[in-house]
Amino acid sequence: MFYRENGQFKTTYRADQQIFPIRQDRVFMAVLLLIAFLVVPFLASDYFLKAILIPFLILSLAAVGLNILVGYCGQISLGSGAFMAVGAYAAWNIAVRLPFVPLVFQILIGGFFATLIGVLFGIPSLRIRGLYLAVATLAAQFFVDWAFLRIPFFTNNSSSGSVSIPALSAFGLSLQTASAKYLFVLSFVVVFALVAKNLVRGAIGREWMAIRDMDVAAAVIGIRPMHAKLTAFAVSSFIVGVAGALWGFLHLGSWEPLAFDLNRSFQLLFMVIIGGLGSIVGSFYGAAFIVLIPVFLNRIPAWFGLSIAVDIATHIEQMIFGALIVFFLIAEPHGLARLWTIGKEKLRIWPFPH
Amino acid sequence: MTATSSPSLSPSGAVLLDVNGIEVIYNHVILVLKGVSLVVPEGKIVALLGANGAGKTTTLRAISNLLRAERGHVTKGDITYRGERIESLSPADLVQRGVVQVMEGRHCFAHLSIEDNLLTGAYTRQLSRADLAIALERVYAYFPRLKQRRTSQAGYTSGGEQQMCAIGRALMAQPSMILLDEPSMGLAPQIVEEIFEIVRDLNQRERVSFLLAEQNTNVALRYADYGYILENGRVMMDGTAEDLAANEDVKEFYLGISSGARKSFKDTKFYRRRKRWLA
Amino acid sequence: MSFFLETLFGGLMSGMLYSLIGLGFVLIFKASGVFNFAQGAMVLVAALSMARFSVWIPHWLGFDHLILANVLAFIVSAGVMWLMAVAIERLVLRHLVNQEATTLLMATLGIAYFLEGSGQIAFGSSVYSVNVGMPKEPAFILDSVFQGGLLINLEDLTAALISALLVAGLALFFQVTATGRALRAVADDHQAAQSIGIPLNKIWVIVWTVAGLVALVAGIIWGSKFGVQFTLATATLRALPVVILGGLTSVPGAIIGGLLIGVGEKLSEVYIGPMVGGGIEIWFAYVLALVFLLFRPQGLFGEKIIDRV
Amino acid sequence: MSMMNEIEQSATTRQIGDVILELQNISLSFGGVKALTDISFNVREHEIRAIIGPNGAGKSSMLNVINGVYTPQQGHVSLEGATFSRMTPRRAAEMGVARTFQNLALFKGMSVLDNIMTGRNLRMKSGVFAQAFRMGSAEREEIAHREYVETIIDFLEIQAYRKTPVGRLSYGLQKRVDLGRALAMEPRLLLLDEPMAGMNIEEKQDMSRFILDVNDEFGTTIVLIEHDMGVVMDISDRVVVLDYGKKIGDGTPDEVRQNADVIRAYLGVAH
Amino acid sequence: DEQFVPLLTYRTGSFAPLGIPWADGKMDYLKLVNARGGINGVKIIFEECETAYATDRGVECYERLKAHAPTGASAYDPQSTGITFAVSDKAPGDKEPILTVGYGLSQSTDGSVFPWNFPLLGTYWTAADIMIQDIAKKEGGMDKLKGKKIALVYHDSPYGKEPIPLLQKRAQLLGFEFLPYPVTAPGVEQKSTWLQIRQNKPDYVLLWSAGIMTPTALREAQGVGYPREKMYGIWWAGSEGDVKDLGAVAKGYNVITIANSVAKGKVHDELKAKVYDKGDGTDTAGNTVGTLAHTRGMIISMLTVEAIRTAQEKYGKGKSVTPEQVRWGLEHLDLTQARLDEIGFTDIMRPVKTSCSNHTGDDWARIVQWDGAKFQLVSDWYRSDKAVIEPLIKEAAAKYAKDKNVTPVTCTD
Ligand SMILES: Nc1ncnc2c1ncn2[C@@H]1O[C@H](COP(=O)(O)OP(=O)(O)OP(=O)(O)O)[C@@H](O)[C@H]1O
Ligand SMILES: Nc1ncnc2c1ncn2[C@@H]1O[C@H](COP(=O)(O)OP(=O)(O)OP(=O)(O)O)[C@@H](O)[C@H]1O
Ligand SMILES: [Mg+2]
Ligand SMILES: [Mg+2]
Repeated sequence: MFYRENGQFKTTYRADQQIFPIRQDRVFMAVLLLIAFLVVPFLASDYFLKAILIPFLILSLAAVGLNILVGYCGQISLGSGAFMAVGAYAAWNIAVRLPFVPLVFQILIGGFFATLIGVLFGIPSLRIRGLYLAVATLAAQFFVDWAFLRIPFFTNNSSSGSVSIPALSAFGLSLQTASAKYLFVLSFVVVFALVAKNLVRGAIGREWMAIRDMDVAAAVIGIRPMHAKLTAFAVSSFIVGVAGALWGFLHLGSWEPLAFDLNRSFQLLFMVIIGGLGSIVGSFYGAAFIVLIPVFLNRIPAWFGLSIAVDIATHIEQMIFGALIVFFLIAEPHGLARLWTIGKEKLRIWPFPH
Repeated sequence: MTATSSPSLSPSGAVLLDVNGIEVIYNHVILVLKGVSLVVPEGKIVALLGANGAGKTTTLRAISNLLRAERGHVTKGDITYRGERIESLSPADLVQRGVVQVMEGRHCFAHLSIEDNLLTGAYTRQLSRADLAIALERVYAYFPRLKQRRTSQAGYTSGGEQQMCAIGRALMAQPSMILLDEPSMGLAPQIVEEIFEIVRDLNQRERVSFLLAEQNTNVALRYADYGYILENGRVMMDGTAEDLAANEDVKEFYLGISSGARKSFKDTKFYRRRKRWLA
Repeated sequence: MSFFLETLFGGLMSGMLYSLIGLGFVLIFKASGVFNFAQGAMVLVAALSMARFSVWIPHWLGFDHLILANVLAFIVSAGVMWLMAVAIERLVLRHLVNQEATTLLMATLGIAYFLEGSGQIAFGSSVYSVNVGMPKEPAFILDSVFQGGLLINLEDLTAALISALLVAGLALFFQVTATGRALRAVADDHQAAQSIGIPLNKIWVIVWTVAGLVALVAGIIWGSKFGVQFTLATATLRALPVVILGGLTSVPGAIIGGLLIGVGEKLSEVYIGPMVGGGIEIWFAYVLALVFLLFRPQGLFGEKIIDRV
Repeated sequence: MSMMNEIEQSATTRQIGDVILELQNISLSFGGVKALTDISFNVREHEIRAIIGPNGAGKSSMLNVINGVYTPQQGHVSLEGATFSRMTPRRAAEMGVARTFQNLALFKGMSVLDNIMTGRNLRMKSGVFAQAFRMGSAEREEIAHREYVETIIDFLEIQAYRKTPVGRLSYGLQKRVDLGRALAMEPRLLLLDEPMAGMNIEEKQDMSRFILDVNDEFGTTIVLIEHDMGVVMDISDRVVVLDYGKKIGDGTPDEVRQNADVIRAYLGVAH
Repeated sequence: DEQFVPLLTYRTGSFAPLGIPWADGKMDYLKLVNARGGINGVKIIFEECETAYATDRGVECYERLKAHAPTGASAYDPQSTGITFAVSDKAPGDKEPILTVGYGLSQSTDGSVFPWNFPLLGTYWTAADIMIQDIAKKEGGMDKLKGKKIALVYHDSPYGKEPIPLLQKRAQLLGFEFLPYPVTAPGVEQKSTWLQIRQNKPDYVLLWSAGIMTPTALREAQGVGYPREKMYGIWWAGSEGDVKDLGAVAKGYNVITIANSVAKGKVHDELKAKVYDKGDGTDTAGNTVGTLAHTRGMIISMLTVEAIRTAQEKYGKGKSVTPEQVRWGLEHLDLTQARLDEIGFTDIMRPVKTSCSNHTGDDWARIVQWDGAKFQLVSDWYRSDKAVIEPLIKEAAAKYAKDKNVTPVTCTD
């Protein structure tokens, strides 16, 4: 009833190709961004910003990056933790060795190195496919973990292999407060999400999807598998690397390779699958699901005044989390983003059943 | 046996399958069948005709219960087979009762050899080794081409070979009712004729009933007893095969015959807008 | 020389254990096209159940007999695995027929979380021991040939033998029986399998139960070596390079893959490790698998990936 | 829109030109299976060339050889004067060869529109950076190609499904999208593998008309595999007949129809 | 008034067997203090947050508990080296003391560079140094170590790598050969490590493990016939839970304990009487009280409580104190033998006194040995050799200060 596109005719292809062709969506998005930039930093508590919003945003960004590779190009990767690590450690090395480089560039350079490694480990994808590739990308994960732990150069000879970053500032402003960090992260996420969206709805995005869906047919219409796959690896690992640098610099402050271990890779993969493969906004839903649900479940007993032992609570939380994953997959195998779309389709015809 | 409540004149004979006013929705939002009713009498061949996207495949899936795997649901109406409601049975239960569907688009087991594909067809029958061999020979007799390619992985065989494999596999189950979805697709002309001969043969000798969705209206109406024409998720017309074949509209749109003579494909006009009766 | 042989032998033994876990993956993948991430959790639950029931049952029934306790615990645990298979089919797989591989993979992940949580609630999260009377003390053979003898770990040897038997049995099952063929059909195309009357429900319960039993055996062997604890669930990572090297669809591949990986990683750790600071065996295993895949993208014995248009 | 109007108004004056595609002694086998044995034939510019033959005769394999999906063990393909012993799909596409597939080979996760748009990719030039920031040039290019694709959508009468993921379409509709994608490439040589399978007569008539029109208007050369003899005999200029990987006939429809080998192997009864 | 103590714990995941009694100990002592009437009447409230030993969850817990009423979180014991690294960076900004009893960054002993970190009672360098001292004693003197081989089998993480600089230095000073063997987490695969040990035959093996890695190491040692008497485990690798299922397999295994956690003191009786008998005990099964890990948990809580008490003495008795004030308390901690006797820790630990420049205080430790059924005390108290450790601390702290742009505070002590 309220969510109708009645009367919204598209008279140009430009209008039809907008990211949000429906007016209500556009308005909603604009309001959301205004709130995110202007209201949240002032109203949200430090805890909410630091422990929930910042990690959520950074992991969303990483999920966007991974979604380009997995969701759009169909190359399953379990090495994204490694690419995050490369981004973080590379940015850290720049920060420590070339301290005059501005923070934004440190982070982007982190992304650049992640791209190099991403493309290197992407080369086997030209031959290896599907789950075989997924497991093969674990080679990247374990190798990178090992390298940062074992090769002293990368950690500037820190005896324990862990590193921590110097005081942050950007554009001459100090980035110490939670809201400053949040705004910094948010800007990155918005820009990269937009870039990602533009890419996937353009020619290169269609190339990726074509390779994903039917590579032989794609080759026949002139798409080069090598070009498509490697650009996907490059763009994806760039974004993932940037997210890694943000994770290290703005969320953790100091870290060890364990912060980017295999669990991180799995976590990111779950985000994109639960959120919706091949959907940018799905990456955000997925990140929200994986980051927020555990925190939320964790709180429930307290809200009801129950005192459950933390271990039992954690195990119950695990069970519920597992059950929710299955539940949402059964409700919609293509992820939360698709569920949302179907919801909107229903809303559009509401109150009529069909 | 329950009386059929089919709205239009129904084919004669004991009712084997009765589809009554079914509505099908995919993904909870896409309404595809808007009240389809049809009847297949015991031992008859019924053809389901209609343009692309009319809902033929969906109807067959609804009957064989393969719909759920496509995230579709029958929301209204009922389906009975030999008087028993079958909407909630699993596809395997239906095969046990003798209803087998040959799916559109081949769907062979790509990694299995042709012979293994055929053998899985007999899964429900639990035959002895010797009986299996006999059943296999029967199919090979129908499709000699399959025998030549028996050890090849089905995924590498040609389109037509896969089509034969899919049909042969269904025959291995020795069904009493076969739902055939576009059996002629991709087959060479003489094989098409052979397939329909097989259909007639099974129908006459073993009293197997058929519901076949077919685009090759010409052949379909030659072999079928009765036909339904589906349009946009509704049955628009039904009647005996002879009646349909004689109908002017059917002739024009489905048989390509205008004013009595078959038109050359070279001379046909380009139909910008489809003219539809009853729509 | 004797050291080389010991390393080689140690690698072979570890490899057999990897095969055993890898086998669980292969079974389920081959029979339903599902890459089962919950295999590790299944090993954990099976081992926990075995460890706990072998203590609880004698306690409840008031007897004290190691073998009897283990036999009863094994039966009960097998029952637990069967129940689990039924529940997974009812609650999960049934509703996900004909979905894409990634969706199914994700669902098994949900299952893994659920099993890990519920298993630890039911059985606790401390370290438990499984004592099935495996020999623990090292044995030294060929004293006369090598100075100090050649170290053989009898526990490993026993484990390896059990794995080999299990694998051989399952390989045979897939090759010769009609059910084996049906399982492969299901993996290829759920819908087509349904259309010819293969009852997916039954098939899945069978397969998951068998995979559960394999997990139980793996759990017992690993558990009796290292103790049973949450970590078992993650130990399966070791088995991944094994299955991709051997081929996701090949039962014998799991063995060969296991042996290659086991030997490869031990030799690399012992001979290359010290040069680069050690700790390389896990990535070496994956890199080894990767190198093999570059030559055979479907693994050594896997089915060729069909792409014809 | 404009394209279609022009097609309808175009006069049917076709000039069959020189040989554009020449296949010389092509042999192809898979393990023990001989899919093609020493096959030679040619295709002339502007011509509609049909390939017929029983199932498994090697027709689809022939198309796969022409556009480089399969590499024959023996023989050469000459396309527009250049001779290749090894063609690649990419090169074929660049030289203006497009094709449709017998078993659906659409990009299942993409919408109808995007599927057809991929056919334009080879012609889209803007770089990754321009696309990332949706710069003016990239945007204009996208719109220009979109316009072209819309004309195809209009013609194929799939406007209503424009934004539907192709996986949800019925089989027949999917085949149309497949054709649309090939057409979007504006090919000089169009290879069609059973484009009319799964269509009813009316739809086949539309399709035939369309093939003829494309052929007339743009001079597109067409190689067509089809089992419907009515169509083949009516619209093709010359026909090659394959059987068990061997060529058993080549000539005009009338010649082929009379050929005893062809009747025995394929037609069964004279059509 | 109330005083809030945050509890970062892990009762799930790979390290749960260690984390559970540890967490129980921490809670039990706080309950005991409340049963005694609080800290000068100030009740302790506490909340557990499960980290599962994961850094990001730990950081979330840290942030969540930080703002707790009435005065914020008194002091954190992150229970994990990784979380310690992550929160150490945030602590100065948030003004939160970080308590790392027997772990954390070894150089954070230097309070001038790490004003907010308190590796009380000892660090991994302490532990490694004392192990070497005990070995030397067995061999008959430091000079006897020349030409010996000492191996370190360690969890391949910052935790496991922490003792390496000290061992390298010791090796250089004493002339023994140092052989490091990393084991990839979680540590169930150690075959190649122990094969190498069998080949290289080190005279002693130091074990820096945790969780399942410890029993695995002991079993593998048995598998290659390496004598357990020659093995020394770090304190986290030596709770009863690690070895009780092994029984005789682990017989002879030495473990360093940061306090004499084998001993039971008055505090245990009091805990039983005032907490467990009232049905308020945390360990419901009741079988870990008195074990190494549980006692260590109690010690950690006790130190927190004593720091709060010290702070109250300066900032107002009977009132809750802020984390910043707790930090002052931690820096001016002076646990005399009399005080230890009073609170029931006689024999469990030795007096400890901290200062601005020394945040560890006095690092006493002893060696215990598993006799197949329980741990037996086998050595007297040792403490680390300042001459060896202090330059290391200074050097590492200075590097940290330089890297992080920290201006060290000037300590007047
Ligand atoms: N899985 C699905 N999800 C959503 N919509 C679907 C699905 N399958 C089919 N449809 C829609 O249902 C309608 C009917 O499709 P159906 O496959 O039944 O047609 P059909 O008559 O068999 O056509 P054809 O001759 O092309 O095979 C089509 O509009 C199609 O888009
Ligand atoms: N990639 C391949 N691997 C193995 N065999 C193949 C392969 N491609 C084709 N074949 C075999 O080559 C033969 C010719 O196949 P092709 O697909 O060209 O036949 P076709 O003439 O198109 O038949 P149809 O009319 O049934 O589509 C068949 O027997 C097929 O099994
Ligand atoms: Mg259909
Ligand atoms: Mg073909």
